[in-house]
Amino acid sequence: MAGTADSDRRVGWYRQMWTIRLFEEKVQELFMSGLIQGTTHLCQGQEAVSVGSISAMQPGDVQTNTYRGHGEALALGMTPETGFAELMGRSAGGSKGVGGSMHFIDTSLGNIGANAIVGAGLPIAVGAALSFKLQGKPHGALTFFGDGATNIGTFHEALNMAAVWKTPVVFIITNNLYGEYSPQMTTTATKDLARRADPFGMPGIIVDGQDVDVVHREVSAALERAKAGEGPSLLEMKTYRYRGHSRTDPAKYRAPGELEAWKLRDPIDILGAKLAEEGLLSADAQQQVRTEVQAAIDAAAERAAQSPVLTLEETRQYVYAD
Amino acid sequence: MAGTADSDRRVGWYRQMWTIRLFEEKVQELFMSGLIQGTTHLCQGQEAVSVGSISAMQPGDVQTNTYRGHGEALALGMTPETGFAELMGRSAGGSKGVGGSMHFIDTSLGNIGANAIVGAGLPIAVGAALSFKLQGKPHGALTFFGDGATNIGTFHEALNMAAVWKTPVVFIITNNLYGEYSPQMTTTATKDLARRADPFGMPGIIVDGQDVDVVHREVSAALERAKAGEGPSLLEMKTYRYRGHSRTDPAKYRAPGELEAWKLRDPIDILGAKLAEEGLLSADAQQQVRTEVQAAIDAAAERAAQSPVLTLEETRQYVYAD
Amino acid sequence: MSTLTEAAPVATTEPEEVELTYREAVNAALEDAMAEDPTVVLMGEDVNADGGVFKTNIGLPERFPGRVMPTPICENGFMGVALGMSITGMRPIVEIMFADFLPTAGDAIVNQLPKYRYMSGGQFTVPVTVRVMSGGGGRFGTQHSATAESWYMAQPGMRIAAASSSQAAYELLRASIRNNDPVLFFEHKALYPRKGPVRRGTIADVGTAKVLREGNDVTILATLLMVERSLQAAEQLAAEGISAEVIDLRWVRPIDLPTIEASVAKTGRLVIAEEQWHEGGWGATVISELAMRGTPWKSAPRAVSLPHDLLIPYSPTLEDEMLPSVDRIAAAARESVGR
Amino acid sequence: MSTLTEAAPVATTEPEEVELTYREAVNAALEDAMAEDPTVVLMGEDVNADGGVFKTNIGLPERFPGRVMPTPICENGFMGVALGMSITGMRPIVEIMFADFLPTAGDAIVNQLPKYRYMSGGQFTVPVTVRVMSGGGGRFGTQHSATAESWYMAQPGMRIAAASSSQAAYELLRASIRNNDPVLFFEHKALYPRKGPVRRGTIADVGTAKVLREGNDVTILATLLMVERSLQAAEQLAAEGISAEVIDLRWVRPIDLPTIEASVAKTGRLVIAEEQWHEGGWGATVISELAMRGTPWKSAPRAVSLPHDLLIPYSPTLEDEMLPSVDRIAAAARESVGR
Ligand SMILES: Cc1ncc(C[n+]2csc(CCOP(=O)(O)OP(=O)(O)O)c2C)c(N)n1
Ligand SMILES: Cc1ncc(C[n+]2csc(CCOP(=O)(O)OP(=O)(O)O)c2C)c(N)n1
Ligand SMILES: [Mg+2]
Ligand SMILES: [Mg+2]
Repeated sequence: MAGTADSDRRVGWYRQMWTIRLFEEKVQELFMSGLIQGTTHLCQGQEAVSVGSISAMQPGDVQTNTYRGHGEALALGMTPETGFAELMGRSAGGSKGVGGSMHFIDTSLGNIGANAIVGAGLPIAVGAALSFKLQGKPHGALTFFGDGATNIGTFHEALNMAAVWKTPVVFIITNNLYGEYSPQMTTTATKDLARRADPFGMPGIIVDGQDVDVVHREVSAALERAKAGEGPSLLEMKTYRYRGHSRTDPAKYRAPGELEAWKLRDPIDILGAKLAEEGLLSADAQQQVRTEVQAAIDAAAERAAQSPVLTLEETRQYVYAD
Repeated sequence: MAGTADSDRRVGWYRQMWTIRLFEEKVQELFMSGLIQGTTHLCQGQEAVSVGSISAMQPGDVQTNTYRGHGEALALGMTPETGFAELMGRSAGGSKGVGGSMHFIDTSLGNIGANAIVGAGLPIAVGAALSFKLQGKPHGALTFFGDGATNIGTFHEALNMAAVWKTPVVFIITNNLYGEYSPQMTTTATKDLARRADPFGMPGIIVDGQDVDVVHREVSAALERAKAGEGPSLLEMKTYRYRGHSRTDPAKYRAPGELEAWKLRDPIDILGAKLAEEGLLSADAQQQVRTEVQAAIDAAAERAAQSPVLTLEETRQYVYAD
Repeated sequence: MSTLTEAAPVATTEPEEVELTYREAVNAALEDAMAEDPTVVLMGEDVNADGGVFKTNIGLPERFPGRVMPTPICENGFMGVALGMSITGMRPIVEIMFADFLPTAGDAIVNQLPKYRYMSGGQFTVPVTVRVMSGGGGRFGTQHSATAESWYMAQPGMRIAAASSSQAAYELLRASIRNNDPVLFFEHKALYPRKGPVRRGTIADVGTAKVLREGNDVTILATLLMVERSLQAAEQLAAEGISAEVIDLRWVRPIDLPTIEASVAKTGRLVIAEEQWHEGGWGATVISELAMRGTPWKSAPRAVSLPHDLLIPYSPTLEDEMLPSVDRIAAAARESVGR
Repeated sequence: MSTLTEAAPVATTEPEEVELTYREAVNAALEDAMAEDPTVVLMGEDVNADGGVFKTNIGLPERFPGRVMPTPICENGFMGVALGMSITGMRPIVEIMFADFLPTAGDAIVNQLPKYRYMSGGQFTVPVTVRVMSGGGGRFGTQHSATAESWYMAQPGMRIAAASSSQAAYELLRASIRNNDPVLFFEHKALYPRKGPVRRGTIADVGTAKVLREGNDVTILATLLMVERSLQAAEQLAAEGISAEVIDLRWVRPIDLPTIEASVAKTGRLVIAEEQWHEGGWGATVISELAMRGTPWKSAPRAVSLPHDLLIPYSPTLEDEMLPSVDRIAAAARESVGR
């Protein structure tokens, strides 16, 4: 049944959220040391959205996400080592090091796309969902994208197609209030983006993106509805990213105190407090989880750095299948 | 003041609507005789939308429309001769014969674009409106497009930008129930397209597109609001095209009786009945208008056929300004 | 979940010689591909109604219920949908009504279809075929008359085919659909009514050009409608004692340089006949590749293209002047042999 | 209503010699253009925040309040808006954050900007400048590393500039903004920190290439980052006694064939250095045009391009290998002179 998660799973989520948080912190560190180059878009603060949503998926379900997709990839089960190797451009990376930070992909885990083009992942997820429907497969698709992405044409096109064809897809807006340096209201004629579902006769639901239990419940329900043939939904996760947009962004555009206010509702803390209160994971045990995760992350980064780099000639096989 | 039109103007509309109707009929005839080639998208049945909307414009206002734009062009004051010459590829055409049926343009009349690409005219109108606002000019813009066009990304992008920037623009959907051969509901997740305004916090208004008085009143009001800085509106004109989508379309996809039912509410008849009842234009006088218009149309087509064709070399000046 | 379309063809088409219009040949290729492989679907604007806008899809909606799918007007969106279908077990064919609408789907064509497999380190196959109705001469005006065959030729990860005859349309479309990578497949609007023999069941090789007429004095290389015009020019030239070899390029990506080189090694002369501007097109690329290989020309290569810095007009007489004609092709060939 | 931007420049910039980074040169061109002409505005994603994503816009929002306008993320949409502004009295500059996003605005770029004047029979002028941040080497991966300078070169009705240095950035951007037709103006991300002299107030000619270093043995023709690498290669070659002439193409459309021809007439040899695949690019077009003019080569022309049928990888070492290097350019030049 949608929305009920047993205690063990929730303890698992707690660990996953720390894995994402500390993975991202490590990425930042490795950047500073030059082991990772280019750019990266970190998702600290948004862990409940990734973990709560992904945990609603069943075997065979798929999702697409974005350049800010480390959280979803890890929640789907990508190992930190695979992620670090990708970021270091090594062949042990999920995309063999040719993809990089913006393309954590693993089809065996249902991660069928991390896209560096804003809005491009939505129609692809609609297509996957349509394909399941046409083939009579019982699967569905999620697609993650930002508040800024709701202003680009593919958003509108994808929602319309999904609604017309009643494809089993759930649209998940990770509304972290900013598209790059632009506050939502300077670019977007809607405060509550869930409202953008209405013209398509589709449920548009505002979700507390800081509470993994709530996220899980809402995504599970929407995915069940979608698979039952009742059509797609648009879920707006209200959340916040702790870091700037990308590596080079000091995030000066934030209102004073805004970050601090959001940290008071940190998604890991919220779940941690509940688990402690419910007697499922004590404060000490939580500290222990964090320590273990940190050790695993550190070890993973070290192992990843040992992986070789492909030759350019070896990458040729990834260009064409035939 | 918005929405009140004096008697003389309304008699003028009656004549304009016949001009559009008979112009289009003549186009069909000239096609059959080979004097016009290629394709054309006729607008018989939609005359009230063109005339009622365009008559709401003030000097300096502009509009963009589509490949089905003969009605708007004529309502703006393009002479039938100019139109026929364009269709015959002659230099007396509004676009010198290089544009053709899909590109009736006359900047001196405020016709700043007839576009053959679905959805392309909307952002252009938003841009014109933004430009007026930035320059402190008191003008506004209309943009005409079809029901099918509300599914393409630029529709969404244009509405969002217009709403964010509060540009003086009015979006006019000529909802004739079909996009090419596809009935609206097979491609569109919304019956009342006016609803698509809602997420942008913009009025979405359903308008009887068969009644030129109603169209004029609603467009006038929307344009006044827009120019007063109160933001754009989305107007859905419920109407119908009597002919198939384009020259080659026999319109087999229509439900039996549908065309006939719409003809019972013919826009010219509706205005004619009112004018007769109000004692402004008797039935005889109406017949007289029709006869005069027909004669003018026939004469215009003959004169247009006398216009020379440019040389290819002469078209070079239209490619670059510098 | 494997992303390979694992469904092996469930049927094969019996070889059969028939006389078909180009339009019917496209239809036959679609029909045979759909009959052989249940994962093949056809999608696009109005593809199901009245045989589709160019009547290439007649009978398909009835024969394959649910597999001929009309889409809303949103080229970028439905191209992305096709991609999503292709990586989850299907083999979609997408119809683009006019080549000029390809840029509306620009992101899907440039950044998604050809790169999707690569970005994943080879995890996906993307068997999407994009059927594009292209070309001028229809008096459709400047936004509806492009061939567009070279617009995306620079992009690795995608292939591009262009069909010049009924047989070519059939076998190249079959090859495009079978191929496990994205293919842009170009049809020419003016060719739809042309009739020609078709060997049904044939599937073309990817990447091979075809010598349609042998000759010794000059090679004429063309695509789409220009192939027909080149063959007509070759007839004219033959009457004057000039022996022209006519090659149908067939694949704009990859370009079959060996076939072209072999011909030019024999004739020493090359005329490109292209319904596009010379800048940035396959014609320029072919000449450049030959030049870089040190081809010993008997006379400088020539190109018959759309006139420089002019756009395609609506006006029928002007449009006819704009497109490369049989006479212009013949004249270029004549010049190249010094007559 | 006239659609010409009638506002004559209200000020002119005093000629001044300064030392600027390429980034500062772009900034200076924007500043001077905006100061001289009140109809000039700058728009695009995040153009106003923190100097813009590549810090080219520092100080402009403060100096020109309301004229540096952030847009939502919708390239096709805001490109259309710019067009609408340009035909109603303004002169917009649109910023495209990565060249790879140009296809997202594909329709505006292919069917609107370059054709809008033409379709109306010359009633409009469309003075839109599109500033494009382009190029590889930043480890941005395969969807963020294109130069794209040749993608739209086939299209009459539009011009294309590419800046290789601070001076070029300044004077070409000024020329692009002044021009009354649409211009795609390419900046290279890797060049932003480079420093060089700039003569402020200069406005480049449209369509002229520039000989940056004279030489007699071989001509190297390049754009963007490849110009710098070609100059470095020329240094290497000089040490070996090979005299290379280096030309910065500057305009991909129109191509300055006379300047290139004059150089090749002298050297008899040509090396193209291009950060793009050879197919469909300006390099192929240049070689083809020269071949068609019967250029008497001393040795076959050569091109140093992105490797055939590979895509641009993230992996830093691989990306470095992918892009044409100084060594590869020098090697091609050496080969061309037979060493
Ligand atoms: C089509 C396109 N335009 C612009 C960009 C550059 N860009 C990358 S992320 C981004 C902001 C997206 O904001 P949002 O959708 O809110 O997602 P977030 O980054 O906050 O997760 C922009 C403009 C892009 N990648 N693709
Ligand atoms: C981007 C694009 N896609 C497809 C087409 C082909 N096409 C021309 S008109 C049309 C239908 C448009 O329907 P609608 O918006 O309802 O306008 P109507 O023709 O009914 O006036 C289509 C699909 C086009 N011109 N542009
Ligand atoms: Mg955001
Ligand atoms: Mg319609």
